[in-house]
Amino acid sequence: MSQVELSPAQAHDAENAHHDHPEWLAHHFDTPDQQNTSAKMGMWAFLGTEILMFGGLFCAYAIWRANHYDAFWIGHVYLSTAWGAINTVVLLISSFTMAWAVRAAQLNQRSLCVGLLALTFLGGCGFMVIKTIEYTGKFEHGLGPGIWYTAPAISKQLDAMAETAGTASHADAEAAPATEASGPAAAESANPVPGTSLPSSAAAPMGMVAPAPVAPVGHDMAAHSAHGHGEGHNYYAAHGHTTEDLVTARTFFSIYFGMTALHGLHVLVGMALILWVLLRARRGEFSAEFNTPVDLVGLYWHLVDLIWIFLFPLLYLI
Amino acid sequence: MSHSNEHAEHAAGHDHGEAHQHVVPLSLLSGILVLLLILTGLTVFTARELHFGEWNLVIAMIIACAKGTLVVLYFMHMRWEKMFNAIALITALIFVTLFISVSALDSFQYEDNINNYRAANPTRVPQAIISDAEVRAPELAAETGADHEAAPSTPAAPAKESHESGDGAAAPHAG
Amino acid sequence: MTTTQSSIDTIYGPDAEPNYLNAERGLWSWLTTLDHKRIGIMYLMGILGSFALGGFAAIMVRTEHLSSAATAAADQGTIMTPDTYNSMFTLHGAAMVFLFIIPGIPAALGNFILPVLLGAKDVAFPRLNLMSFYLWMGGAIFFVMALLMGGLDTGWTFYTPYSSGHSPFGGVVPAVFGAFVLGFSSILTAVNFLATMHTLRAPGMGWFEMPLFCWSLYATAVIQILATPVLAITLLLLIAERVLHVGIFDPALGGDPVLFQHFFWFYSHPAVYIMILPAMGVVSELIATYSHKEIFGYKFIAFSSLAIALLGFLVWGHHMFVSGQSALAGTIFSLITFTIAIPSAVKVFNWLATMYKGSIELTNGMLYGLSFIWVFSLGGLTGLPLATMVTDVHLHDTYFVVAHFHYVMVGGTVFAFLGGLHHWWPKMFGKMASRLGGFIAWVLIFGGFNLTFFPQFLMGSQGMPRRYWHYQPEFHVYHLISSIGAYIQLAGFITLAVVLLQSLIKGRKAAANPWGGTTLEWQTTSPPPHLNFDEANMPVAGNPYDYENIEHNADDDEYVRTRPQSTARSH
Amino acid sequence: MLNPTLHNSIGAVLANFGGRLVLPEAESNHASYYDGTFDFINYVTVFFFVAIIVVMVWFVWKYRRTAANDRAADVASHNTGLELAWSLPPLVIVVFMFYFGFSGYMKMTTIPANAYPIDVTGQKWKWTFTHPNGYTSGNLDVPADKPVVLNMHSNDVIHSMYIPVFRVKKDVVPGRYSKLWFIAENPTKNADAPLLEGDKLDSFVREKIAAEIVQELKQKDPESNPTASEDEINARLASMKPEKKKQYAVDHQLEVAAKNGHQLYCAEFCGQQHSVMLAKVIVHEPSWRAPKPVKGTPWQEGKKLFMINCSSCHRIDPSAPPNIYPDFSQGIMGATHTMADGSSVKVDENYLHESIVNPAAKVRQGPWGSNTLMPLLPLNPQQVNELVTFLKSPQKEPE
Repeated sequence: MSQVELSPAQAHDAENAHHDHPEWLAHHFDTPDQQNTSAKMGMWAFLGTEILMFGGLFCAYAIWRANHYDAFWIGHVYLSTAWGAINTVVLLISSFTMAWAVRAAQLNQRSLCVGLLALTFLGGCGFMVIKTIEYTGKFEHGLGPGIWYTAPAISKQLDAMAETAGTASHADAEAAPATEASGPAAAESANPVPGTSLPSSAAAPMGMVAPAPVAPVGHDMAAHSAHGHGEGHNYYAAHGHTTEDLVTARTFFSIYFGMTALHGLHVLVGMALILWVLLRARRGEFSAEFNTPVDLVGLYWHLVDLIWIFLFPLLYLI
Repeated sequence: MSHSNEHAEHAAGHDHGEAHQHVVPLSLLSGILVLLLILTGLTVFTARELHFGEWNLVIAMIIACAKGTLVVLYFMHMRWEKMFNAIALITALIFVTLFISVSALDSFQYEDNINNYRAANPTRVPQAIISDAEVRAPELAAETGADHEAAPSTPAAPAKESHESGDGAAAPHAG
Repeated sequence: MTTTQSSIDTIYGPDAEPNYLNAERGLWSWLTTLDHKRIGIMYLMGILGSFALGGFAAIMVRTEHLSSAATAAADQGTIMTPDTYNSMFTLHGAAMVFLFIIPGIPAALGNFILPVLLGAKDVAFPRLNLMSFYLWMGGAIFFVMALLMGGLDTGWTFYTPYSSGHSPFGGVVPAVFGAFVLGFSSILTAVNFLATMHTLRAPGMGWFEMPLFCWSLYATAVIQILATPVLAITLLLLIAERVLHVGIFDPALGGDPVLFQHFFWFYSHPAVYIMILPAMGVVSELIATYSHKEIFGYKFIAFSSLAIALLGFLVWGHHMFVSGQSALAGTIFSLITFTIAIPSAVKVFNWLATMYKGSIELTNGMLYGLSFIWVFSLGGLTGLPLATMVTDVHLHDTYFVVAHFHYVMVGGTVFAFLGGLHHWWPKMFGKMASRLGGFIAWVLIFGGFNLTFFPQFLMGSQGMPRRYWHYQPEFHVYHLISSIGAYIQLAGFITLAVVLLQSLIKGRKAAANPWGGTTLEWQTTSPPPHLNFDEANMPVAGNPYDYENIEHNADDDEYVRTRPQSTARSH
Repeated sequence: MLNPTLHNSIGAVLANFGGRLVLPEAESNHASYYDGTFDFINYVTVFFFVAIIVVMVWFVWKYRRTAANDRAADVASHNTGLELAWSLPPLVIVVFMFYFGFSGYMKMTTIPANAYPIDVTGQKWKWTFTHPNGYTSGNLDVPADKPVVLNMHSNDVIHSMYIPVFRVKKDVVPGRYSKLWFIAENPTKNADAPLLEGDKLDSFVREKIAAEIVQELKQKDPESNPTASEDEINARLASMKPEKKKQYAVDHQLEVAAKNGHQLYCAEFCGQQHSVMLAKVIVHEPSWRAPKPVKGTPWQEGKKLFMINCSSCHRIDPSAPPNIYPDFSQGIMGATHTMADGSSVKVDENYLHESIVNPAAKVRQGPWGSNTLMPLLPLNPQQVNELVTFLKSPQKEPE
């Protein structure tokens, strides 16, 4: 928006051949201050829209968490706090280098600015690499969003809980008439996924902690005794009855993926923008007089950081 | 933290007709980073090691808000920005709060209604898989293991006021 | 558009004085233009195309009802299957709402006229402006794709779980994605206008020297920025729900369909004000200009726009009184809904007061302005029983609601849009449109409109549900009248199109100020030059409604200012 | 705030003043306060609309631009007193509207404890009403003068229960219960008429037999225009079993009641056949009890299931209006159908069975399009068999 005016309009170039109108100042602005103020104002308004966009997901999160705390607790156990915390640190540092890059641009420190932007870009790369590791682990364990949620891991976990709490699940299953009717046909289609095992710290990627059947504070262990056992969807098909928590653990992972994927998308967009200003900075387009693009990209990057600051405790530290 | 040197830098900018910009001193930026890292450690520590139940969320959110405020004020220069930009941000936050709180308020009001239904109709998950099938063609049904024939039913089940039993009217089907 | 360019040359001649239309030549110069006026014109063409598309669907819907009514058998003699009917009303709603009404006044008229009204050379971010136009095009293309992929039948509201798991139509995902893209177009336009109004006002133009159209666009921009992102995430979640079955809105997976309605209406109710606020701004300009009198209660009108914009966010739940929303939420929403009636009423009273002791000229623009008062009053007042919790129970989802929002939106937005189009047409193209032809079109459109929608109030309150392919025989007569009205409207719109096209080719050359307007756009030539104002003739801002020293020059049919306008409004 | 009695009396006065132009008949307890509120708002609306338009037209005429009036005579641009004067009174009026609406809504949502419960299932595209004793019907039978509560739930998408003459509407949302209550005021005409007997029954049965014969003849030769001979009718009537005749009497009663019943709609768009998701409300005498469900023959049970689950899309009565879905009025056994993939299938018992339990397995070619599947019905195996038994001979029970 504050790029050099490229319009083919010969007419307006002629009209605007002011000696005091710098090349980077768009034709419709009178002063650099006006241009910079406009740009920042537009950016902040846009950041407001970003906040509201994430607001929708935060709303879904808040309502589900309030209504199904147990399910969220079960789900979050499968997220790696360590990776989450490392990612937070990576983003914070890249945010710092970005802020420093803006300062460098303001002070005409061109090579420092380029270096800092490169570091920020690397920070973004690091974040995405870690996210990829986490995502891969989730998908491997059938903990993807929506149709990719087959949840053998969670069923096993609940199974373990059920065993410690007694064998109520079987009694329960027999008690439900619907189960008997659907049993044989569904059991036939049951297709246990071989190779998916109970998550343990050895088998799982870093931080896929094997949750010992530890109940969260105020968590009623017996409530989980009826979860039964089974594999993924077929668990439901085979048992006919289910509990709130299993279904909502599925929703937890949907919300988790929704939030982190939208955030990840913003990281990618931010990285592309950083690359863009990095190249322009290398060409020496910015100066103490004109550095609005660096400033704006910085604002965007900080917003990405800001959102992660909230996502981290909400998703990883329930 | 001292602001003296950035004022000098700032003044230098002005001579060239520079837009009104604020240069944040490096020491301030680094200080903020350190604070942010400490707060991150704190949030992990409180969540993992201390058990205050519901209050854990409150503590985590207070820390997150503190971190966010630091980022906005210093990294994003909000301290030195025009009033409009702050208003834009605050308005956005107010409307997010409004949106979440009113939706949540309503949701909590009718949640009992949903729970009663779920207690009385526990077979809703297969139902979902079949409804996928309706839209996404039969192969998806096979893939997800949904089995239409398995649907048991007593469609004419008497209406029980309490709906305590599971064999109620809503047997799985694709609607 | 090459032909457009050559016709521009034919119309204005190679030696016409330079204006934005002949400043650059060729298709490429249009597609890459950063001139807000050209972007406005491109928007205008796009939204008129969408209007035609939506109008076609509307005529199909009415023809279907006409055919059932004519054969007096709801089950026979219909011209389409229920699937076709369902996709027609959905197409009508979606195209009209997302492609036409929401961008209509802000993006087409606003884009063209806002910077000129402010005395600026362009909007703050011309590139962003072009980008938002292309986003709009992209969204429109997705809608066309949705049609090609089998259409959609969810209604424009996309209610879950029907849209997320049940509708067998292939066009749901592309259409939803199209609406998502259009949302971004809308957001970028709003960001642009906001920054423009903050930083690019002409020297001497304080906030209260802005024309009221600018105030209404400001309020609109606030809504667009605060509400549209929520729609964006809602639509993304809907796509995720349909494709991945994430289970947030689908009750079969533990989701909550009423939550979707909260999400949807958090945007879509404010969106109603995105549609109506700019229209109110246009009408303020029309009434003042053609009464040749300073607008009455400037600040009340300006602040009522902002009040409507903010209160508009607190009333979304009145769409959900019978939806399973709790009585508590319903009560809150109903109460706040009533308060929003007041700023709307204030505007109507102020317009009437502006006409009092004015010198009222019944131009075609003014006719649309007055029609707006008629239909908006009726539309607004029939909103009262819908905001009242108990009466809404019976009226919800009936033709009463259909009639109500058509009175507000067609009546409101379309009439103001057409009024604004007549008002600024000379400025846009430098040509005067035929007054008689325009009058005939107005008679047909206004008459046809009332004939179409008034019977719908009656049948709705008698219990005719909306979105019904079949209906009970007792409603035949209403549907018959309604469909006849629709055809009269169609004739009116065709007449109008002919009149406007004819004016481009054969129209009399427009003077700089043909209507006696006092806002800044009338200080420049018609059509304006590339940067809106000549260097020699930079705009002078002052009281935007100072009609005292404007004299009519009968020889040129032009108004000229005899003394400089007062520097500030009179209070 | 107004006390409820006063509110009611205002409502009653307003409701009776000048008649009711645009509302349907009032048939439930909710109608009185509903109509009062509606009329109050109506009069306010008409008053303001007329006032605005009269003033507008008058101004346009009086202050039209002429040579003498070529500039505004008055340049007052604001008057705060006036602004407040026209802002505050409307505010007071709308507060009243809110109060009427609120108090009415509270009445509409406060369900009496002793209400007669009816379980309502909404499903694409039919309503099922189940009474506490297990009596199930596709129409809503309610006793007059007693509070009735509908416990509603949906098996698929959002539907909306709408009975205009009762002034009630409530969305039926999947995954939860929603409730609606009312007291129906006037019994439907002939809803509880005594069963036909003697000559009247005979003449009704004769009509039915005549239609049956005509149809049979037409099935043999579609081109012909047959009439049923008196002898044939008499013969069949004579050989008819008494239980069968009794069944005709019951059918007749239901037919008459449904014809006179109030219209019930689905008001929330629910897909292709949204506009035929209709039912009738039949109001019975206050002493009415839901009939005990009696188990009939498999064919009769199948017919019941068909009427509840299938009849909104598939026609069996040749005099009923046709629609786009497969038509069973001429019977289907033995027919050869073309499938969506071009193959053809001969209709037999297995095919019928499969089509019910797995609608996606073989989809018939037709105007409904290849992507519209018949919904899966909530039937148990026994019910499926009963339905197949019925479908094998939908016109008449095999002897």
